[in-house]
Amino acid sequence: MKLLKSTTKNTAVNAGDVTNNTGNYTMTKRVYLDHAATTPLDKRVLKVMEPYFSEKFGNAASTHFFGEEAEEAVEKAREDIAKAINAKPGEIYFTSGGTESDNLALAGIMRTGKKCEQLVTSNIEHHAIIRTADSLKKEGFETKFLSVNKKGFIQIEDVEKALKKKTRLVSVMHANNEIGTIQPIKEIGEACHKKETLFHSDAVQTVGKEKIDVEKMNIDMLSASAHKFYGPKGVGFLFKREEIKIEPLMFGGSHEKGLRPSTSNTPGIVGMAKALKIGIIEMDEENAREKKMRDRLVKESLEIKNSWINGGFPKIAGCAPLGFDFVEGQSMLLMLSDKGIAASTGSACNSEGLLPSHVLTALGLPRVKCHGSLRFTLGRENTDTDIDYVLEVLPPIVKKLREISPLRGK
Amino acid sequence: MKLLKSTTKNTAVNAGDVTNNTGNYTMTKRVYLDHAATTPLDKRVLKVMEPYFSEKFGNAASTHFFGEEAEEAVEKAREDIAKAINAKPGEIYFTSGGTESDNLALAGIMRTGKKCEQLVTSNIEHHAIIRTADSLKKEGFETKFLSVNKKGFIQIEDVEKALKKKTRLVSVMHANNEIGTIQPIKEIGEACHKKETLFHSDAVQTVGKEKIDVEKMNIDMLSASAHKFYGPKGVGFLFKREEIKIEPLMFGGSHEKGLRPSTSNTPGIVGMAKALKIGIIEMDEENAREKKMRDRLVKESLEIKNSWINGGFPKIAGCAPLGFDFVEGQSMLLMLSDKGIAASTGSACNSEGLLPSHVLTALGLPRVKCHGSLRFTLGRENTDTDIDYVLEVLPPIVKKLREISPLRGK
Amino acid sequence: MFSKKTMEVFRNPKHVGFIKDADGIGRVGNPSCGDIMWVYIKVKQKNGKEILEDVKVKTFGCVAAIATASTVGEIAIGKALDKAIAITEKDIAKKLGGLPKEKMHCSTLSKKGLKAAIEDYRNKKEKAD
Amino acid sequence: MFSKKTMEVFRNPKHVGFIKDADGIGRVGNPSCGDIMWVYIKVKQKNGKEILEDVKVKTFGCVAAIATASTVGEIAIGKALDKAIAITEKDIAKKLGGLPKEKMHCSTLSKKGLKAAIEDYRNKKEKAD
Ligand SMILES: Cc1ncc(COP(=O)(O)O)c(C=O)c1O
Ligand SMILES: Cc1ncc(COP(=O)(O)O)c(C=O)c1O
Repeated sequence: MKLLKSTTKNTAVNAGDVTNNTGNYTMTKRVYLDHAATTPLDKRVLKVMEPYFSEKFGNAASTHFFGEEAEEAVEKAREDIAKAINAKPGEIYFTSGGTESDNLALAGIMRTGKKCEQLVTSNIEHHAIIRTADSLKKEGFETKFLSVNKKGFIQIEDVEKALKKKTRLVSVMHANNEIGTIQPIKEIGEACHKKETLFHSDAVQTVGKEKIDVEKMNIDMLSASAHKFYGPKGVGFLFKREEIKIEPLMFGGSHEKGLRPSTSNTPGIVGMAKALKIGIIEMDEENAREKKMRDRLVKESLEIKNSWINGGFPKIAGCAPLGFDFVEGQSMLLMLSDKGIAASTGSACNSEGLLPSHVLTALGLPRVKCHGSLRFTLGRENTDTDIDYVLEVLPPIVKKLREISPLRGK
Repeated sequence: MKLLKSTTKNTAVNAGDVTNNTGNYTMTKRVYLDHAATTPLDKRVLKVMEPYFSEKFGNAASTHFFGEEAEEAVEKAREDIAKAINAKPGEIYFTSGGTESDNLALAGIMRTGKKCEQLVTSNIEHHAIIRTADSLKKEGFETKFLSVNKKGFIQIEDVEKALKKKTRLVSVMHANNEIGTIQPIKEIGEACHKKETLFHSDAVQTVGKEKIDVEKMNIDMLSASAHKFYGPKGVGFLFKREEIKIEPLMFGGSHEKGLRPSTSNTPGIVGMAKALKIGIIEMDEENAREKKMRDRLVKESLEIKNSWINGGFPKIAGCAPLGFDFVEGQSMLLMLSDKGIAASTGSACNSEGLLPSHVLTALGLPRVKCHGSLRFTLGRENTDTDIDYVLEVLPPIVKKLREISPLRGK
Repeated sequence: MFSKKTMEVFRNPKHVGFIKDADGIGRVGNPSCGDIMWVYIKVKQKNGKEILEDVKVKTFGCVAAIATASTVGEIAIGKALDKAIAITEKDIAKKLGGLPKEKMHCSTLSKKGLKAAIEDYRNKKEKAD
Repeated sequence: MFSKKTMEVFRNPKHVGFIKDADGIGRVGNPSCGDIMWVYIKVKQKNGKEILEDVKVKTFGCVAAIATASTVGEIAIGKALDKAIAITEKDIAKKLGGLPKEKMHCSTLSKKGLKAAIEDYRNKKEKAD
């Protein structure tokens, strides 16, 4: 989002740099705490991508050695990704990201069925699900949005109640991008399968960060996006069980068995597989590290009066969705940004002025409180020093904004 | 396309290497002549992409400096691309490639209209157009496929005749990927505009290689794919005039004004803009160079008896679509591949066994001749030495295959 | 999105806050929309005219809200009430080097707040008279 | 897509070509489908049995066509006609380490070609008898 028509450029990323010169236009410190929006590409990932840019650059569909080495790389990535989530290679379809995977899953399934059939999802899904559902409704399908409780969790009973004969697909996200709550996916999947209903999960926030086993978790389809787990932007995948038939969103060549035509993005795909591999290897240790930092950030931030945390636990490790009364999120964001701290308010993916986030309103949070939300999401580069810094910078910002806020006497 | 379950790896690209050791499994020479399928990423392009992988990696939609610098880069790329084709920045939409741009253009326009309306296109379009048209027909729209003449050109009179009141969109590719013929786009656009019909052109084979001016050429929508002009794979764009309303293919965030949601692929977009810039600067010189090499390749290849060139002129500079009687393309391809030469037969994007290419059959070529087609497409790394090498290797391959062919006495 | 000037004023808003013994207070906006402003004014007599001696604005709001709040003060201070009441959202936006269309409502709110404060002052004065 | 063995045979097909004074010729396939094979055989008598002394196949076709053409020869040579006529597409594919499903028709064509050549030989012989 463009804030200024022209700004001083700051190119160095020095999250670990402890310099505290935080003048408005000359940040020397940059602390990135918006990992739910996107993550930096891991240098180890870039390294495995590099040969596929200008040397092994062939079209994986071509009949020659250039094509062959590209196809080998793509198929190896497919195997690695399948193994990582306990699926078969033939069940992994490469896409351009989480949004496309979500659209392909929902529209793909519904459009193979009859117009009277129903899609059940939740009211805290990402817009890639909610708006796709809305568009399917316009096409004539039925949709139902499950509510969550105050803590941000779907209740199994609600899923069971919603499951009708006409229900063709249930889609519930694994972890929410705004409040980090991890849904009881295994149980929801079980409930669906009891009624022979298909179950899709948007796992964009958890792939590479939480353990995923599509068998154990009763998942029939799953969406992922590489840039959320330190992989490249513009590539994702959809897992879809072999026996399920879906309609493509796009038509063209016979790539991805015709389900997703277009020349394979070999470097992107190779990078995504590597990023996932690294994510899984380092998962436990990294989650423990982030959780510790997150817990301290939450605890000490909540010492600011009239503050709260959005959504309950379990939450993804690095997620600290806070809220501060009497102040407005965008102003906090920008003041933090001036101090070199990147965070988010509402949903980072779609900031549309002061419309309150649909996720926060789904929790039953009053609108005025929604506006005061501030989400920090930690990641691999963050250190304790970063948290120290946030805890130093944040309280005066809240104080300053409260001083000019009419919602509070003083 | 995978030829072998396991092969010896050849990683060095030495197009300029003159070593002639061409043993089957130990290629020391690699000559890439399949640039219509995909191109290597230009090193200068990779260079401008690099900062956006792991440093300026923000989500362009985020409200902080990381997001801001990403958005600045994306918007700068949009301006550069718009300027390159004489459009406005607000008329450029980023996509995942040519296939998506084609789908978005065709389905996007048709779905805003009534089911009785018509899409007119040609029978030599890429599958991304033809199969999208077929799918729109299934949705209930009318489609009409214009024929080309023996040389591979659309006749203006045919366009004029086809234009009915119910015609909503005409889509004709700028240059064909198999035979390189450049269509009279300006005149086709003019005919459409006279009847107040929208005109889309799939310019995947020409953007960055031929001059494009959407104003002068009467183009309302245009598709492009970065990897065809030495840019990254997995990114493309659609030009769409401001005043035209289209339906999105996918739903989600409000990226690209809601027409193409999903976190922006900043490195890909930045790379595409740079690749286009380089393409335009070097166009005249490079085309002259490729044309010279191509003309020699064609001339000397046609000294092999019972051979021909597919499609007439004008053709894109590097395109040499040849044909040899009595032999089969895939066998030629693989023997060439063994000698380190990458070429293509039929359409590289969709090799489906021995189904003859729809483009070649559209020219009226008998099926058996279609099978004998061999397409060389030259590009930036090719040199005269490569052409020498092909001309040394190709005739014995054709001879060898003819010797075992029943279609010819001797 | 925002002009450099808007960001500057947001970073250092001079006329936000409140006035203890304000002569007039204008409360406008709706907190659930995130739009709310309280405008405080201090009036003095000068050459027989009522002049705005000071303006301070409290706002719960985004960048544009804070910037327009401070700017309405900047423009109004020193002006006669009749002149000040005629300040438009365009005057404020112009001073900020322009505002995005979707943020013009903040400018409108600042204008309305000032107007309400002046009216409040006049009402009080009438009653006192 | 193809096994290593298939590619090897494609690269060095031993039994493709033709036999000048063939005892039987089998012509099968349809050139417009890209599938065509001409199988030439040379028959000799050995211990009172008719044995395939040589087999050569001409083919216009893809990798699998060339590989199966050569392989049908490899399997058939030295076999008695009765045995040779019973060679199946599976035998050929097996020898090649498997063939992709969509390429099995090449194997079928080789088998059919050999059968046609043997029948041609037998027809000729009958007439000569
Ligand atoms: C003319 C034409 N249109 C569309 C495409 C599709 O482009 P992409 O594979 O990048 O989606 C291609 C190439 O594959 C092409 O040559
Ligand atoms: C839960 C969830 N689903 C889907 C998406 C969409 O992913 P992408 O932007 O890569 O298309 C996101 C993030 O933007 C997300 O957080």
